[in-house]
Order: sequence, then structure tokens, then C-alpha cells
Amino acid sequence: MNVNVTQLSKRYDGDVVAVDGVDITFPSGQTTVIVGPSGSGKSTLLNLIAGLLLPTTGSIHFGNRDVTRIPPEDRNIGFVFQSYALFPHMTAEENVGFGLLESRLPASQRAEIVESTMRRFGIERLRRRRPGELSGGEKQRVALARALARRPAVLLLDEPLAALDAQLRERLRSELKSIFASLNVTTIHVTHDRSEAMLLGDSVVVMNEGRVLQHDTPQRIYRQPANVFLARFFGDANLIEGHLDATGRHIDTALGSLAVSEPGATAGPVVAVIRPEMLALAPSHPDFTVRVEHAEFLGSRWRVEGISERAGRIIIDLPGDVAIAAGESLPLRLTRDSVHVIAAEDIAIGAHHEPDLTVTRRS
Amino acid sequence: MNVNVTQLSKRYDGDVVAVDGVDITFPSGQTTVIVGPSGSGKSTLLNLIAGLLLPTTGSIHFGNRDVTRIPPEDRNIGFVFQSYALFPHMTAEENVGFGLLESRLPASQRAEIVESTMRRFGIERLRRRRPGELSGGEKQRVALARALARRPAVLLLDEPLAALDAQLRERLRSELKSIFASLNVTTIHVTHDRSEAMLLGDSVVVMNEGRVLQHDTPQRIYRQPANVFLARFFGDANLIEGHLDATGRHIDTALGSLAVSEPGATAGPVVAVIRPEMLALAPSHPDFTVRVEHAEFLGSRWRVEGISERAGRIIIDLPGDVAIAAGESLPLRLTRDSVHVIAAEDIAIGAHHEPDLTVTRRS
Amino acid sequence: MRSGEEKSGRWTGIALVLPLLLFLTAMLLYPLMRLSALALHRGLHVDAPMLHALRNSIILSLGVATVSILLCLTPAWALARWPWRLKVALRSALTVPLMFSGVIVGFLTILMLGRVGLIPTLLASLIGIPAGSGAAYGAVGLVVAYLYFEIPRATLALESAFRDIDIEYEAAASTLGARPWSRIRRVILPLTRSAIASTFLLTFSVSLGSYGVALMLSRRFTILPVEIYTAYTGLLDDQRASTMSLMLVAVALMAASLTPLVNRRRV
Amino acid sequence: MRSGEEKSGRWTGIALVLPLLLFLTAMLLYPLMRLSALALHRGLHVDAPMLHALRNSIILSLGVATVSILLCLTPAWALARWPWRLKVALRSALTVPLMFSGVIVGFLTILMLGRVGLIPTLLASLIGIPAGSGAAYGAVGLVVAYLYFEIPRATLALESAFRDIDIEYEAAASTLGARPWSRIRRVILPLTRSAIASTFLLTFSVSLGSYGVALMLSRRFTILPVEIYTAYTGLLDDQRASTMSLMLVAVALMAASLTPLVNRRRV
Repeated sequence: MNVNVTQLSKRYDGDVVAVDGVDITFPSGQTTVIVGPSGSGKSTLLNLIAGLLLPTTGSIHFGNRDVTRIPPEDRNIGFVFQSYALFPHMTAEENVGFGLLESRLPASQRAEIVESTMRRFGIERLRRRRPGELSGGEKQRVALARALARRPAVLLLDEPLAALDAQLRERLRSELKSIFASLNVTTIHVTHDRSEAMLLGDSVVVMNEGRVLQHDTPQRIYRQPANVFLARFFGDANLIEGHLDATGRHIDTALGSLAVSEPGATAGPVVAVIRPEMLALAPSHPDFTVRVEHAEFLGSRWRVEGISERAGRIIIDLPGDVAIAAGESLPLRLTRDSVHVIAAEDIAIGAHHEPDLTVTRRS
Repeated sequence: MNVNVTQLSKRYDGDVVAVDGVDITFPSGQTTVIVGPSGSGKSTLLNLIAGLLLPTTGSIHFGNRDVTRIPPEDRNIGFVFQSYALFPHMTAEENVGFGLLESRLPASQRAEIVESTMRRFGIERLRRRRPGELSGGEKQRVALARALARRPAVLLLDEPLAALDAQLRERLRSELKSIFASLNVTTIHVTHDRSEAMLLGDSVVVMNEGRVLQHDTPQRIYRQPANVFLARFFGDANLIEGHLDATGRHIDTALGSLAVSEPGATAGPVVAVIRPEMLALAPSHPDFTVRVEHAEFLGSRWRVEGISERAGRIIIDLPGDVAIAAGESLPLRLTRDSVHVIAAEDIAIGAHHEPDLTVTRRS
Repeated sequence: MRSGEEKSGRWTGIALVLPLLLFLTAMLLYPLMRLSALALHRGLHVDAPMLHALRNSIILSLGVATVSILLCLTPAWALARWPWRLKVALRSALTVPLMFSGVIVGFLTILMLGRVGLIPTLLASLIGIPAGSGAAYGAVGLVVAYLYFEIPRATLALESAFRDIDIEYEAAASTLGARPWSRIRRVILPLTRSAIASTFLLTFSVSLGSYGVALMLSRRFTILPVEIYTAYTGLLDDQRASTMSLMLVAVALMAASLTPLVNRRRV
Repeated sequence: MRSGEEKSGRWTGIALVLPLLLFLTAMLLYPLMRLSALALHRGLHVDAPMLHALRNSIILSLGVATVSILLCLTPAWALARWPWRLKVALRSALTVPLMFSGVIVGFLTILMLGRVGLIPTLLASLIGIPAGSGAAYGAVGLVVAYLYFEIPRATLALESAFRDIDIEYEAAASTLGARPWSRIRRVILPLTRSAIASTFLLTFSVSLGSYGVALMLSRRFTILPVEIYTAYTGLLDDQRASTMSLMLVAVALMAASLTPLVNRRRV
């Protein structure tokens, strides 16, 4: 069952526009991740879809059914809260069974569903425990089991990994991935974490300031970001200014002439997106040279910040098994035949958007 | 000034041993990061060094001075709390100046120090703001400025990035790195985040269950982990069982005979540590083949989980610009000439340590 | 406990709390012993009027507590959940009756229910007879007067309990298909049960001990505190006053000892 | 506010709170108007004994509030900071005097300070003369009796304020070189200033309104609530009682109106 939101807006008291005319189709049975910085309106959008908030304008459809004014209890959804919101006065088992109480199923059948759901999430041992006696990871599993026990048509998750520590988060991320894959439920997952978004989403919606910037597969968003905000949001990027020639196939940059991966944009000033991993050491035939400013060891790789005389500050990822020290000179080449460019009109979007760094800029 | 802790232990009521006979030398002017899972005793150790807790046994020296029983106010330290603990009734400026009030400096000189410290951290615009009016990143800067304004001999930081969201954390991490580099203060930084540890530490202390497992440079810990816990804690690792031959130079494994990078261990059963990025596609001369189980797109790379008929489950990192799908067969080779091995007696340490996954294992 | 004073801390702390302990001993234990001695020194003597006053006191307090809880549950809930600015004003207004002297409460009650009070006058003009005239001086007057200070108290206590319950529990219940009544029954009431019980006990205890108001009103409905006052100041009968005091203390202590029980069950 | 009822919510909420509003109107506005009318209907008349009683009431309440705060600050701090099991017991013990009836408090005070009370008896055997005999019936007796219920109240209120202050502020101050006295002066007191002021006002208001205890004790020290009682029940002088009631209400309202001011300054 598709979920469609059409021209959806939410305006709070005092004219704060949290969601601003959003149109999205969430494909049936797939996982769509909504990602954006805090304040981008992603959680508000999720609450609107759940019916926990009412939209100011616009509509929400589950399949053909208009649910815009339907209360949450009649939408047949499952919702996983960031805090999990497990009922503290009930055992894990009672929590998982809560959504079945309103159904007309006989008690024995309800118990069976609870049992099989808990077994599926590997939490049947926790049956009699209360939320206060569960670890973060266990709570997350109970919350998922509770949301899924009544077989909702739509599963909504609001940053379910944000409350966990880094290691546990990584582990449960992979677990969520396989749970989503095994479900045939339209799933909408909200996060501020871009790697979580890339990992979990069949498709990813990037939001900022209440609007949708791009809705695409993770690969496409990473490789062909629509504007500067997106290029920076999904991983680091060297944004090299250039001039697209009349054929639309080549750009002139400080690093030389580069082929364009998707030809056809209008000639004029553009920005080439060169990811740090698209550069490699080339002692014999370097395209250009940088002087190392900082070199950070990250285990599997070095994150190097260098200065190129021609192109200014460049970020490069190099394998972790070499030795790199500040001050040395690195001969580099571009490992791709062509690069993605951002057209003139999309450069401005996000070019000056650096949340929380306003202070440094001012000083 | 070196900081030395000697045979330091902390036992709480009810016989919980939080820190268990720890010996560490924190080198003068360098940054040492203490990292470990939650409950490893790292924060307790920091609080002992600060004097906020008293040790059960053992001693702490700042240079030649025994500070074991000295209260925190007489240790000349700077401490940055996870919550920042900025005084809510004071402006940013008053917070930064707090540590100078007890000094005998004239007011004008104090104001000068506050002014220059705030300028240095790019927060002079926040002078009259109260903590309630600051963002997370701004609070962190004020807390750092407050801790450093009185030029402490030792700077202690307790997870100062944990309260921030992922993106801001990454940005401030790099900022902290350059702040630490510019200071000539013995710095001890506690975190549970291993990439933070690798990035920030001149050296890294890994703790678990109150004990020190390894104290070394990040590169050495990543490349030559002392035991299975460490191999897994710093990034993912394929742990391939093997048999070290009598020369101590080669091991027999399911992936064939491999050279040992540091020869000399006792012959017998060992484990070879093969990081995911040490494997690469080799269509022409593969060492072995895996069938892809999961492939996760992470932007710059694919994280692939495959099954090798000979060696079981293998994790591989491959470049992000190829196309990989579950089910296909990948020809792989090892890109290193030799591998690090963990000796028989160190295999057990951490081999069965998977916090918070006890439930899945039981089921 | 992170203040670098762990070791010495315990003793410093005890030294600081010592005045409090002395106060409790001097003001609680010693006089209670004297009270018991006075009550028993010629043998315990309990008569029917005493028991009657005891029964009246308990009935009155139970009634006032029950009515307060029933009347205050929904307003407290609404106050806790709706985000108005009006709420702050309302909350302040509620604290005003709590600050009034008992003598004023009694006086105000007489103005409402007394012989020329609002209600009897209204009733007289509506149905022709001055019904309820003099009600101020009986059980009805007492209940009304007690509600005067118990309703604000109960509302404020319940509101703070309701505010402590994370609104996400209700949101979670509604996403799980629970309709409003089911949310109240299965989530809200179980989570606030102990707070409601504590508020009940609080209201009960305060009503039990109040006597300033009763002294002005209660002429036909004898309650224990007023009887104690009369016994001591009017009849100068120390033993009678002590005996009834012990009865009142016993009931108050029983109520007090229930409070931790009720709170322990909180999850 | 996430309950899917935003739009209708405001009106539902007002409907739910309506009974409370009616109660406030009926019990607060109407009787106060009647009170004013009674006080003024033959012209406002204020005489010296009234003013004397007013002055006594204010002095007594200010004194009791000041002494309570001074005595309770350190024990409350210790209670809030030290993690003992004993603490829970102590906190429960403190609620007991709060639950006692005023008549019992009066009685207990007489047993302590009365003609054959503990202190006079002790003093008599120590220094030969029954010093302080009869103190129970004057200002001293009143202060002691009021402290009886104000000390537990102030301790509990201050303790909860101290508990709300994150212990990390103290730890931060000590890592910044501040010694204990400097931590108290620069961090703890500024952070608890408004809580201390609120507690002072609370203690003041309660003392101001109390009259049950005073009725048993105060024979030589006239205070307003007792005078009102006497005027109404003894002399049957409605106007006099109303006038003094209005004076008392005015002081109580002034104290009440200070409370939000004090709290607003909280950071």
C-alpha cells in the first residue's frame, strides 16, 4: 500500500512553518528514510503521517483512503518512538500485546501472536520483564515487536537508534536492515544520521527547512547530488569551481579539464563534486600535488586535508596502511574518468548553510 | 608535566570494582584518549584523576607531586563535563572567568584573560548570553574556554561530544583536534567512540571491565591489536583461525598459507586479523571466492558480507563506484603481503564479549 | 556523590542533620510519651462520645477526600495537558485559598451557607422556603468548608502527578489502536494510581487534623479535634484530652504509614 | 501537545476546567465581596487593638519564617546531597508533624513549655527556679509551636529545591578552584535563591493563617486570627470580624503575589 502526502504543510503557533508544501509517494512495501538536520521538519512530517499532529493544509492518503483527519488509532500504523515509550507498568509481553487488545481476537490467539512476534525478535526470554529492567537494545526490540504485532499497514520509526551508544547503534542498524528486508510493510524511517539513511533506505528523502530537496536512491543521492547542500550532507565533498563548455561535456577547472558524467547542462559556471575517495596517490603521473595540512588516522583509511596551489583546500581519503605526515607533498590523480557537476542555479542551495557554525563565521 | 597513576583501584559500595589496579603514564603535553564500552571504568578513572572521587587504593602523581588526597580545587586542572555544567545563572563571560576569581589577579587582568580566551574560541559574541540561550556547539566552546582560562596543568574531558548530534559531533571533533594540537597541556579525553579515540589521541588507552587492555598509538592498536577484544573494538575484523608453524613466520589457514607480519610467536593455534579493507576484487587471480549475502552502500564504499566455502563469513570493503548485488560471486585477493596474528593466550580475551547481544545468542 | 568528600562525608552529613534529629526527638517522641502517660495514668478510659467523635472525624475526612479526588481528577488532567497561558494564572489562583487562615475559611463558609448566606437566600427566593438555612453549622457546612481548601490542594497535587507522565505514553497507546477511554483505563489510570492514592491520603490527613474551621462551624456534628479542644480548655480534663489526642495521632500515623506503601508500588 | 485533538482541544479543556472556575468564583469572589460589604456597611472602622494584633501577626510570622529558614538550610542541604538509606526514614518522619492536628501541636507545646512541661521542670531542677514556666502561653510558646510544623515544612521544601540542582555544578566549581565556602556563595546560593525565597513566603503565609494552635496558647500575645475568632463567636461582632478578616486576606494576598515574582527570577 502506497502512502501519499500531497501539498502537506504544518504551521505552528507563531507562524513557524515546520513542513512546507511537501509531496512524497512512499512506495508500497519499501523502506523510505527521511533524513535532514534538526529542525528540518522530518519528525513533524512523521507525526503528521501518524496522525499525532494535524496538518494545516494538504492531505495524506494510505492507498486510496484519505486519512488526513482520521485519528491515529484508526490508521492501522505501527510507531516506534525515539524514547520507545514502552508502558512502564506492563511487562514486555503485555507491551507487545497492547495493540491486540482492541482487536476482536480471542485471548488464546492473541497470546499466540505475542509469542511468535517475541520469538521472531529474539526477546521471548524477556517476557516477564518490565521496561525498567531492559537494556537499550532490548527496549528497542520490544518497541519494534509492539509496533509490528498487530501487523500494521505502515510502519513509522522516529530516530529509533538515536538513544543508543555508537557501537550498539551500528550493530542494531544492520539488524534493522534485515528486519525491514523481511517485512512487506511500507516503512518510513526518520533519522538525522546520513549513514543510517544510506544503509537503511530503499530510497531516501532529504529534507531541509520543511522542504524536500531530493528523493532518490542512496547511490544516486551520493553520486549525483542535486545541489551543494546535498553534496555536503551526504559525505564530504571537494567542490571545485569550473566552467562548463558549449558542448556540455567538459569543464575547465583549476585541476585541468574534466569530463562531465551526465552531459547536457547549460554552459556556464558550475561546481564539480569530487569525493575524497575519488583521489589516489600517483607517484608517476600526478594530475596535481597537495601539501598535507592535517592527516587523521581513521583505521581503514587516512583522512587528509591538503592545500593545492591551484585549487585551494582539498580533502583526500587514502588507504590506512601508508604513512602520512603533515607538511609532506602528495602527488595525486583523479581515479574517475568523469565527474558530477552541479548546475549554476543549484549552487546557491545550501552553499552557505552551515548550522551551528554561525559563530565562527562571524568572528 | 606527566600524569602518573599507579596501581589505582576504585571499589564502590557493594563491591563493584570500577577501576582495577590501573597503571598509566600520560605523557606531558600530549593527548591521551581513554576509550572503552560503557561500564569499563573510564569515567571513574577520569574522576579519580580530577579528585572528584577518592581511590580505594593506589596513587596519582602530577609530575612529582602526589595529588592522591588533594581536593580538586587544589589540583590545577580543567574539566569539561559531558553535560558541560555551565553555571545557568552566569553569562558566558562570567562562566569563562569563574576559574580566575580565586586567583589574586587584579580585575582588569582577569577581564583581559577572559576576553582573549573567548576570542580564541570564537565566542566573544556570546559574552552576555546565558547557557540557556546557547546551542550545543556553543555550550561546548564555552565549557572548553572556562576550563582553559586559568591555564590548568592538566585538561580532562569526559565525553564532551556525546551530547551533540552526529553531524555537529564530526565537525567539533576536528575542531577539538586542532585545539589539542595548539595547546601544550597534558590532555586526557574519555570517550566510548572508537573513531573519536583514533582521531584525537596521540596515544589511546583501551579499557574494559576496569582494566587497561592496551596503551599505544592509534595506528598500532588498529594494525596490531593485542587480543580479540581489541581487534573487534577498533573496527571490524575477520578473525581467521590458523596454525603458526615452527619458524613462526607462516600460518596455515582456510584461505591458504599467509606470512606473519611480526614473526616470533610460539607455534600453535593463532588467529589472523584481516580487516575488511585488506581484501580487494581480483577477477584474474583470486585467492578465494565469496558469495554475497548482504551488500550495504555506504557512499564512499560498499560493506559486503559474504560466505566463503572455506573460511565461512567474511566482511569486505569495496569501492563505492561498482555495482554489487546479493547472491553474486566475488573473486577476492588479500592486498597485504603479511598479516597480524593474535597468539593463543590472547584469543580468549574478548572472544565472547558481545555486550547487549546476550539475548540473540540465547535465543 | 562526587564531591571529593566521600570518606568524611558521612559524618559531616550526620553532624549537619543532627539538629533535625534532636528536633524530632524533642518534639515528637518526648511529648508523645507524656501524652501517653497522661492518658494512661489513671487507666485508659474511652467512652461513647469519644468514639462517636472519632467515627465522625473519620467519616468526614474520608468523605472530603473522596469528593475532592472525584471533583479534581478531570480539571487536574486538563490543567496538566493543555498548553495555555491561562493555566499559570489558574494555578496561582488555586494557591490563594490554601494561604487563607482557617478562621477566614470558616467565616466565608458561613457567608455562603449561614442563615443569611448566599445559598439559603437563593433557595428561599426560588422555592419559597429557606432550605439549607443553618446548614453551615452541620456536616454539610463542614464538608463545604473543608472542600474549600482541599479542592485546591488536591488539584495541585494531581496536576503535578499528571504532568510527570510522559505524553508519549498516550501517543504510543493511540498509535496502537487504543481509543480515548481505553487509553485512560489502560495507560493513564495505572500510571497515576499511586499519585491518586497519595493525594487521597494527603487530603484525608489534612481534613482529619483541621479544627480551626470546625471550631467556628461544628455545633451539631462533633469531631475529634474540637472535642479535644473543648476537653482541654473548657472542661480542663487533661486525661480526656490526652486520650482523644492519642486516638487522633494513631489515625494520622496509620494514614502516614500507608503513604510509603502506596508509593512503593509506583513503577 | 500531540494527541490528534489540537483543534477541539482548547474547548474540551475549558469545559473540563470549568467546574474549577465556578468553584473559584463561588468560593473566592462572592464571599470576599460579602466580607467587604460587611466590613464597610457602617463605614470602615479600624482601632488600635486590631492594628496591634495585625502587627503581632506579621512579626510572629516573619520571625517564624526567618528562624525556620536559618535552622533548616543546612539539614536540608545534607539531606539532599548524601545518599543514605536513613534519609528516606528521616523524610518520612518529617511528614508526621505536618499531619498532626493543630490542637495536638498546641497540646504538645504545652507539655513541653507549660507549667509542668519538660523545659521548665528541667530548668527548675538545674537552677532552682521554674524559669520559663508559662512561656507556652506567650510569644515564645507560639514561636515554638509554629516551628513545630514549619521546620518540617521548610526542610522538605528546601530539600526538594536543593535536589533539583545538578551536583555537577558543584563539581565544576571545585575543578575551577573554588573552595567550599566559595562554592556555596557563588554557585549554590545563587541557584537556590528563589527556592529559599519561595519557602520563606510559604512559611510566612502558613504561620500568618494558623490559629488553631494559637487559640490554645496565646493568652498574652494577641494575633489577628484569634481576634477574628473572638470577635465573631464571642462578641458576635460581624463587622469587626470582617474588617480584621480583610486585613488578614490582604496580607496573605500580598505574600501570594510575591511568589510568582520570586520564581520568575529563576534561571
